[in-house]
Formats: sequence, structure tokens, C-alpha cells
Amino acid sequence: MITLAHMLCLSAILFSIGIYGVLARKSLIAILMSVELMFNAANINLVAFNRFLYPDSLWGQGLVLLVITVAAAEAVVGLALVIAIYRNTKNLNADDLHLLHD
Amino acid sequence: MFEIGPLLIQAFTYARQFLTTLGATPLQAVVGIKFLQTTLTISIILAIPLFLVYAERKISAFMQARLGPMHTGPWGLLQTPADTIKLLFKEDIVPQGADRLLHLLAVILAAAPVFVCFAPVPWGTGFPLINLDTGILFVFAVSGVSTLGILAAGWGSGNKFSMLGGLRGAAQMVSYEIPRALSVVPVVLFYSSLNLQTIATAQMERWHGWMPKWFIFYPGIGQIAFIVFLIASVAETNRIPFDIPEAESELVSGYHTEYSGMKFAFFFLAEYVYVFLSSALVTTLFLGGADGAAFLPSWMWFLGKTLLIVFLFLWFRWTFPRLRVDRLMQFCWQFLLPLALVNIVLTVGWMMCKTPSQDVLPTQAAIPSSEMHGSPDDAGLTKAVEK
Amino acid sequence: MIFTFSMISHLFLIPILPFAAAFLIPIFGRWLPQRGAWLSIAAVMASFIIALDLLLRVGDGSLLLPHAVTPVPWFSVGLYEFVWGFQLDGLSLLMGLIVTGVSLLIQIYSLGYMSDAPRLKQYFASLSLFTSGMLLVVFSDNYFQLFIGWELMGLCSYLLIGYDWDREAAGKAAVKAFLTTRIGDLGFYAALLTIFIILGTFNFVQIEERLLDGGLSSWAITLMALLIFGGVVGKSAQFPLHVWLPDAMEGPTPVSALIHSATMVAAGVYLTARSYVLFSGSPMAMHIVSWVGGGTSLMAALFGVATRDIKRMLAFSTISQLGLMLLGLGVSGYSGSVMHMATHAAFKALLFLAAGSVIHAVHTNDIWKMGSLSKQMAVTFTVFLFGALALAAIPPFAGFFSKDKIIENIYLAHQPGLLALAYSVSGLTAFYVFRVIGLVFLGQPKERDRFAHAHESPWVMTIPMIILAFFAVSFGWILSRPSIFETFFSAPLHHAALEAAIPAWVMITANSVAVGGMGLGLFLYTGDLTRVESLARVFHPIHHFLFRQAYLDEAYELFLLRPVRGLAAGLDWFDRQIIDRIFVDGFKTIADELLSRRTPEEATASGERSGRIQNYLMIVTFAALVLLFWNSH
Amino acid sequence: MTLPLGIFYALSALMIGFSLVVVTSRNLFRGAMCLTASMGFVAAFFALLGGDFLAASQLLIYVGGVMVLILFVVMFVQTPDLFRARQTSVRWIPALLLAGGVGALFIRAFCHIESPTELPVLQPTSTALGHLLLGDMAVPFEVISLVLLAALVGALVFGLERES
Repeated sequence: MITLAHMLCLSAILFSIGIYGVLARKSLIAILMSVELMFNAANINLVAFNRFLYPDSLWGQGLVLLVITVAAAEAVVGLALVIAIYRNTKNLNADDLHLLHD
Repeated sequence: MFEIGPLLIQAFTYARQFLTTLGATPLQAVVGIKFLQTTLTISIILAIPLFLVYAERKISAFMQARLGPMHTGPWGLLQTPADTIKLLFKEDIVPQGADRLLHLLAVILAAAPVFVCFAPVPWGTGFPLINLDTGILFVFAVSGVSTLGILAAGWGSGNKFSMLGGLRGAAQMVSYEIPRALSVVPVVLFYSSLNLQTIATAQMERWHGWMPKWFIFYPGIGQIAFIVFLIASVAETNRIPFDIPEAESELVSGYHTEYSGMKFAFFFLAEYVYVFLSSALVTTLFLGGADGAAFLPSWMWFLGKTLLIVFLFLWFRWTFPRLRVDRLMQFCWQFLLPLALVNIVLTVGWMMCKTPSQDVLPTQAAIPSSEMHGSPDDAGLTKAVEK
Repeated sequence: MIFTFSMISHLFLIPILPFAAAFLIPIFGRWLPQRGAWLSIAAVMASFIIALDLLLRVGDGSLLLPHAVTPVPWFSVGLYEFVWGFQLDGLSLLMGLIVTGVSLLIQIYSLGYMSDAPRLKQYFASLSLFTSGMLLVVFSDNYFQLFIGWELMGLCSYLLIGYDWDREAAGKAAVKAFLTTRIGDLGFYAALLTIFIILGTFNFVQIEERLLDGGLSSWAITLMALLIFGGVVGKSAQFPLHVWLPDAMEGPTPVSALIHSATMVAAGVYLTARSYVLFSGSPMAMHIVSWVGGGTSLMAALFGVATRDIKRMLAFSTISQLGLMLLGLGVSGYSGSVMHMATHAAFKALLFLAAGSVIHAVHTNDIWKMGSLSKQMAVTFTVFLFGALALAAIPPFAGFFSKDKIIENIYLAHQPGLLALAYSVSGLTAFYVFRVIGLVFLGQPKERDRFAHAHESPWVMTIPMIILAFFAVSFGWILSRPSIFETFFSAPLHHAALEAAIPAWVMITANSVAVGGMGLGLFLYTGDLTRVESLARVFHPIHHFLFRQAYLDEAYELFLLRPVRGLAAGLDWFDRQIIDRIFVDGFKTIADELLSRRTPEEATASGERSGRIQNYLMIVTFAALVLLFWNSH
Repeated sequence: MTLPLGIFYALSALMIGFSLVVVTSRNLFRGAMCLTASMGFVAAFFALLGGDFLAASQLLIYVGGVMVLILFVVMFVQTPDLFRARQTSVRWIPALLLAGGVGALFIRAFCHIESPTELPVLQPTSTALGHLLLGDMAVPFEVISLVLLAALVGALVFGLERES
């Protein structure tokens, strides 16, 4: 039987993969993709909690819908930024983007 | 009298009992039967493009006062099998600069979703493969995946033209998905359910006894929704008025220039199946699905209406000039989308004044799936999965 | 309490009309005639008519004073309900009439005076806003609402002093005025708080009841009174905070006439009169008020003698008269000083307008450059003369009645020092007023070119002056009629007026001193000025000392502003060197150290750039990890 | 090892595999494709856990919309070195340790959660979700539309070529 523990461990693995991606990847788009991964891990958690702990209500799924929308909005703005950065600096290497710093 | 639906259901139940007697647990039996049903459906669906290709050739020929294929078999009936065999033996070339895996994956991504979309479509009484509660949404979701197939095809073939074709195609499909989904909203609102089966059966009543209560006949809201959905579907399948991605004259047939042989055939197959799926959706949503007088079996009615719509698609091909890319986008965003939105408002208005007293959104208890026409073992599946 | 239209008795309308005009003018100014001037005048006139109507209804007995209007609920904080409350009693009706009347006349006057000035919309909007602020102060029935009007007036005086801000001096003067009055307002604000804490209410009537039923320690009352007096000192330019008024003359003359003579500066005296129950409750407060008032009036009178600028002379005279009023209040001469406030408003506004028309003609403020203008500007001369006579308190004129009452009260209060002070002030006042008349109107023309084209001001300026002149002459007599005196100047209930016989010599000395000052002034400064030069040589050090206003401005700069600037510089150094250096940069170096153990330069040199964004993300994740680990145990 | 558990393990193995490819692959396009695959599997998990409407909307929004966007941007931004250079910066060792640490801690914390075994039968959720979204969650539902509007405008502002 699939239990809550299964689901949470799965989402934990996915989440840590996402963190690794954000920390280690060079290109901005890869970072954005890893962030999407983390969003999905969180969503799995929400649905799992909703299914196992509060089966009769649907608040978890409602929240996941909102999270999906916000993640989509965030991805849109992030990608627009990536395009703008690429157009100005012709490279998307996260390490080179330190204009705000000295 | 030739209602195949119930016959099939009995056949499948006997098969399931037979499997359980063979020692399979009920869950395994149900899954086995489902497997059998899906193969059956897919084989039917695969047969359709063969017919459609032939039909398109013939009809376009008649429209241009010529005869079309006549030599291969009587009246050219064997033309499509001949084509497929030809394509089978063609060498399957993969461009040198291209990403081999992606080149292959693109075809799968473009073709596979369409077959999945046929699951919730109600052919007739007792027919839908699975009585899916989120019917129409599931169809849109899965058909969205085929957009990725086009992008992958564009990128996978390595050359600039196909990439451009891929980009344009994907942009077109993504933007036409929105008016298509919005044009369905009035139907969903009206019958307050996403389930295609419920929508089809809800259109079974009659006005004054003779006029069928199909959604298309609702004055105003029905026609607009029908037209918007039809146009958006034509665009979604990249057919002539909107076939920018593989416009021969400009982009050397777009994203599937680098495809040859069986992969190319698959793309065409996917396109025609998609046309058939769209017309099936049109019939389910607007023409009352399998609703028709008793002298013909319900699935025959369904097939007839769908082929009628397919004829429309073919007819469009030889009547409308190709749209320029920006015109195409402008048409979608500045005409179709607002029209669909206005239609939603009109529908709500209609529903408000139609039944002001009774709560328009019936707090419809979730209909236990077994009670519907759907094959009885659906319920079995859900229970089994749960165990 | 549902707010219905009928509840607005027209008393509410008085402050609201100018307030509305103040906001309509900037919006619709461009299309209104005279860029909105007439709208502002119409609004003030409407308020004046309403006040007049109230006066008439008081006159024929259909309205008894004090008459409270049902308050309009505004907002409630905790238990206390803040309301828009209006109250009508002798004092507020009188002040309301004066404010609307004087403001009306001055706005008509400034049609002529400001005809060629830029930004007229802003000028008239500020004037209307000021009038509504003053009326709000005058008619409000609680301190909170009075404070709102008080602040509004401060704002408008800043706006109007700094009217032509392209002149650097005007800008500086406006800021100076605003800051000095702000210091005073701090006192008043503190008073508001203490009153609320101790008495729990802002409403005057409730305050009076709670004070009368006693049980309050005297130091509390004194504290409240003195804090209020702080606000009064700031607004009415008394001794420590008087420096802004002479500089405020940078503003256009009608502004000085309205704000810096008749209304705003009188608001301080009004406030003291309104909270008289507090002041009379603590003898120490009364003592301080009278001595501060007296001292200021003497100082200002001395400065007045030594100025070269006609408007500065009037400013000093205003400060001195205000000091006198506070002196009167200090010795519990309530009715005398309130009457003096009223008469002073009339003749001081008149003097300012006349000075304005003189400046308008000769385009300079320096009285030593003017001469024998009486022939060219006969009307202005006669009007100025009436004002001067009223100011010097020569018997038939307005000033005599009110100043005489104040001197009587001083005598009754058995304060010989203050009495001598009062006498010298009235003498000096007469002297410097007629010194100016001698120099400006009577003597020979000092510079021929100014004298040549000097001409009388247009009717729009002279008519308001003539009306004010009429009041300068008759106002004292009118106000001292028993019936009017009773309604307007009856002291607050519990205060028993000291009714004792006043010996004749008190009045005789007062008048003789005044006439003596007038004679001396005229004698010295008309005709040939040789005598003046010889006197000047003898008194030069004193004269120069007074001319520089006892170097008070320089003293403030030295003892107040410089230390404050020094402190600010020190704090800035502390913040920049210590806090930034240790905390902000420190963490950054630690973080960089912790992670890449290489500064960015080394990193770039070695080809591997230490990506800053991901470094910080690393820190964040590490911290999260530590937290996670810590609380899972 | 009942069928659902089998399905679960298969799906999760595939999903983790695809996510690892996303994070480690040199070729960005391949990474994006694998991300699409893993999102498909997430939708499968939603369906498994009773969120049928959710699974469809995840497919529709993420796979149909966001991934198409990401692929668009990857296509626009194809710098030559994008496919040859090492994709992870030198810090991948500390990153791996940190990610591993966080993952391990989470799993250690989650392992011992016991959940109720008998659960109600899965019901279709579309109607109920509809009532919930427009009933109790009406305010967040409206606010989300503002968030989307802001994102739209923001994206336009950043994305548009300015002729300055």
C-alpha cells in the first residue's frame, strides 16, 4: 500500500535534486528548471498530505493549483529576465552576473 | 439494432470472469481487460487515417474537377496502403548535425498523445474506454503535449529552417489552445460537468418533441462556440488556413523536412488522427455525440457526424488562402479569444435568466461511475487501485 | 449618530467655505476671473456675512452665548470620541468677526497690490487656507481641533512668507519662521498630551468642570499652563522665539498685514484667553506670563526705535503690543487685553496696508530714503496717521481704550515694576511711530527720483484702508459700550474682577507719556535732521546694539545651531566609521572567507570565478541545514 | 508487493532518473525534455493520489505551457559553448553535500510518519474543487489573477526589445 512516508520521501529526494541543481548549475536557465523541480516536489507533498491526512477536504489540491499558477507566473518572469540578460550580456553564466556587487 | 456497445461489454465481462477463473486477482483481470480494450480502440483509430488520406485525395480532386487516384485498385482504393508501403521501404535518414535521440523522440511525442486523447471520447452507448470525470480537460492537457513534439522535431533536425518551423508551429498551437479551451467553457458551464459522456447524454432531449437539443442549436451561444472551436481545432491540427509550420513555399515543409520514411508517415498519421479527434470532439460537444433516431445504431450516428465534420476540415483546405504569421497570431489573440470570452458571458447570461430560481450550479453529487453508461469495470478499476 | 445635513448649523460653514475655496482655486484657477481671487474673496465674504448674522442674532437676543453646536462625530480611539465640535461665545464670535473682516479687506487690497505678481493662484489659495485655519482655531470647542487649525496656520505662514522663493532671503525667512514656531508648537503639543493624560478630555467645557471641582495639584495646572504658553511664545513671537517675525517681513505686505499683525500672532493671545481657566489656576504661570510679556514688549519697543525698515518697525511694534496683551492677561486683566487684541488687529492691519501702499509707490522699505510723501499720497498719509494715533493710544482713538484698561489692571495687581515697564513701552511706541511719520511723510524728500513719480495707490487699495481707518478711530469706543463690553469681554465665570477705585494719576501719566513720545518723535525727525545726527553720534553704540537686535540671531547661531551641527557631524562619523566598518562589511568579508577562501580577484585570476549569487544561496542552504538538523534533535 | 506499490516504485524511479538528468546533463535541451518527462510523472502521481483534475491541470499548465516557454528560451539562447562546456561550476562538491544533507535530514524526519491505512474511495474532484475555489478560496483565487497580470506585464516589460 502506498503510504504517506513513501510520498514524502519521494518529494524529499526530488527537492534535494532541485537544490543541487540550483546550487551547482552554471547556466541561468538550468537554475530556473531546478526551481521548477523544487516547486513540483512541494506540490507532491501537498497532495500527499491532503490525500492521507485530510481525505475529505480538498484544500491541499486547491493550494497546489495556486502554487502551480504562481510557479508558472514566476517562470514567465524569470524567462523574460533571462532573455533580457542574454540580450545585453550575451552570456548566461550565473557566475559572471555580479554587477550589483563591486 | 446493431448496437455494438452492449455486446462488447458482455464480451469483456465474460473475458474478465474467464481471467479470474484462471487465477488472476480481480485487479490484474481488470487491468488485462483494459489492456485488451485499448489495443482494440487503437487498432480502430489506426484504420481511420488510411481512409481519411484516401478521402482527402478524392474529395480535393473532385473539388478541382479531376478524378484523383484511380489506378491503384478500383477507384484508387488501395492508394493509401500503397503510400504506406512506399514510405516503409524508404530509407530513414537522420541528419548528421541532429541529435539522434531527440529526432526519434519528437515523432513519438507528436504522435502518441493523440491516441491517448481518444480514451474519454464516447462513441456510443456503452463505449467510452474510461468514463473520465475530467474528460475534456484531460483531452486538452494531453493534446498540449504534442506541441512539445513539434518543438523537439524542429530542434532535433538540426537545421535552421526546421527549427524556425518548429518554433512557429509551437507558438501557433499554444496560442490557439486558449481560444479552443475557452470556447468549450460554455458547454461545460451549461451541462456543469467536464465529463464528455455526461455532456453527450445531456444533449439527448428534444425541443417540442422533434428538435434535438444539441448545443449547436442554442441560439447565439451555440453557433459562436461551435465556430470558434472549429477554427481553433483547424489551427491546432496545422491544417491549410493555418499550416504555416510546414508551408512548402516558405520553410520547405517546416519541421518535418528532415524526416523521411516511417517517421514522416507517423507525422502524417498523427495529423489525420488529430483531425478525426477534433471532429469527434466537435460532435460530442456540439452535435450531441451518439444522439440520433433509433433506426441507426448510436455509434453509427457518432461516426456519421464526425465524418461530416472531417469533410468540413478537408473542405477548408481547398478554399482558404494561407494566413501570414502575424495575421495568424493577431486573428487568434484579437478576434477568437475575445469572441470566446464574450460567448462565455452570453452563456452565463442565458443560464441566469433561463433558471433564475433553481441554483444554476447544481451541487451535483459526484455521479458514481458505475451508474453511467460507462463500462461497469471502471468502478472495479478505481476500487482495485485503491486496495 | 447619523450625520444629517440639518445638523450643520451655519457655524460649521464659516471655516469650511474658505477651506473649500483653498482647494478649488488651484484646480479651477485658470478659468476663474483674476485667477481665482474673486472665489477666495467670495468665500471669505460669505463667512463674514454668516458671522455678522450670528452677531445680529446675538444682538436681538435670539441667540444666547455661549451657544454650543451639536458636534459631528469624527473618529474614536479607545474610549475617547474625537469630534468636530464648534462653540460660540463672546471671545470666538469677536475673533471670528475680526478674522473674516480683516481677511476680506486684505484680500481685496491684495488684488491691487499683487496685480502683477506671478503664481496668484497659489497666493490666494494659501490665504483662504490660512483664514480657514484661523477660523478653525477660533471656533473649535476642543484643543485637538484647535491644534489642527494651529498647524494649518503655521503651514500657510511658511507658504506665504516664502511666496517668491526665487529670492533667497524669503526662502530662508520662511524656513526660519516655520522652525521657530515649530519649537513653540512642541510645547503646545506636549500640553495637549498632558491635558489628555491628566484630565482625560480635550473639550474646554469639560476641562473647566474638572478643574473647578478641584482635586488637582497646583504643579499639574502650572505644567499644563506653561506648556500651552510655550506654544503661545512660539506663535505670538514672544521673547525667546520672537526672531522669526522681523524676518517674516520678507513676505508680501498684505500677508504681513493679515498674518503677522492681525490674526496669526494674535492666535497665541487667543489661546491664552481660551485656556484662561488653566492660567488663572496657577499664580506662578500668571507671573511668568506677565513678565515674559512685559520683557518682550520693552525689548521689541527698543528694537523698533532703531530700525531703518518701515515693515520691521511695524513688526517690532506688533511684538511689543502682543507682549503688552500677555502682560495684561498675566495680571488677570482678561477683558483689557482681549479688547486690546481686537483693537490692535484693526489699527496694526491698517498700518501695514498703509506701509504697503507706500512701498508700492516708492519701491523701497528704507524709511531714510523716503520723505514728504504726505503731499503725493494724502489718503495714505491720513490713514497712516490715524493708525499711528491709535497705536500710540492717544485718547479719542481705539488704542487708548484698550491700553488704558491694561494699565489699570496692572495698577490693580499692585505690580509697580510692570507698571513702570508699561509706561516706558507706551512712551517708546508713540516715539517710534511718529519717528516714522516724520521721516516718511513730513520731512524733505531724501532722494528726488523716488519722490518724483510717487503717486496715490488705486481705489482697490485705498478703500480697505479707509474702512480700517474708521475702525481704528471708533473701534475702541464701540467696544467699551457697556452692553457690547458685557457680551464680549466678560471674564470667565469664576474669576472675580478686581473692582477697586483707580486713582487719577495712573491715567494722566499714561497719556502724558504717550503725548511726550509723539512730540519727541515729530520734533526730532521732521525738518532738518542736524539734531538727529548729533544725537546719533552720542548714542551710536546703543543705537547700533539695538539695530542689530541685540545680536540675538548671532547668539542663537553661536550657542544653539553650531553645537547641534557639531553633534550631527560627530554622529555621522560614528555611523560611517564604526557601524558600517564593523558590522556591514565585516559579515561580507566573513562570508567570502568562509566560502571561497579567495577574494574575487584571486578567483577571477585563477579562472574560476567565485559566483556570488550561488555563494549566498550556499550560505542560505547551509543555515537551513543547520536549523533542520538542530530542531530534528 | 501489490500492483499500486509496484506502479509507485516504477514511476518514482523513472521520475528521479529524469530529474537527475535535468540537473546533470550537458545539453540544456535534453535537460528541458527530461524536466517535461518528470513533470509528466508528477502528474501521474497526482492522479495516483486522487487529484484527477490536478493531474490534468498540471499537464496542461506545466507541460503544455511552462515547458514550451522554457524550450523556446533554450532555442533562442543557444550559445555555442552551451553544449560543450562543463555545466556545473567548481562548487558542485559542496552543493552535492548540502543537497544530500538536506535530503537525508528530510527523509530521516519523514520516514517514521505513520498515516491512516484505510482511506475513502477516490472520488472525482472537479466539481468539489470548483466549489472550493469559488467558495472558501475565492479571495486567493482572485489575488492569483492579479499575480498573473503582474507577471504578464513584467514579462512584457523585460522581454520587449526597446529601440533605445
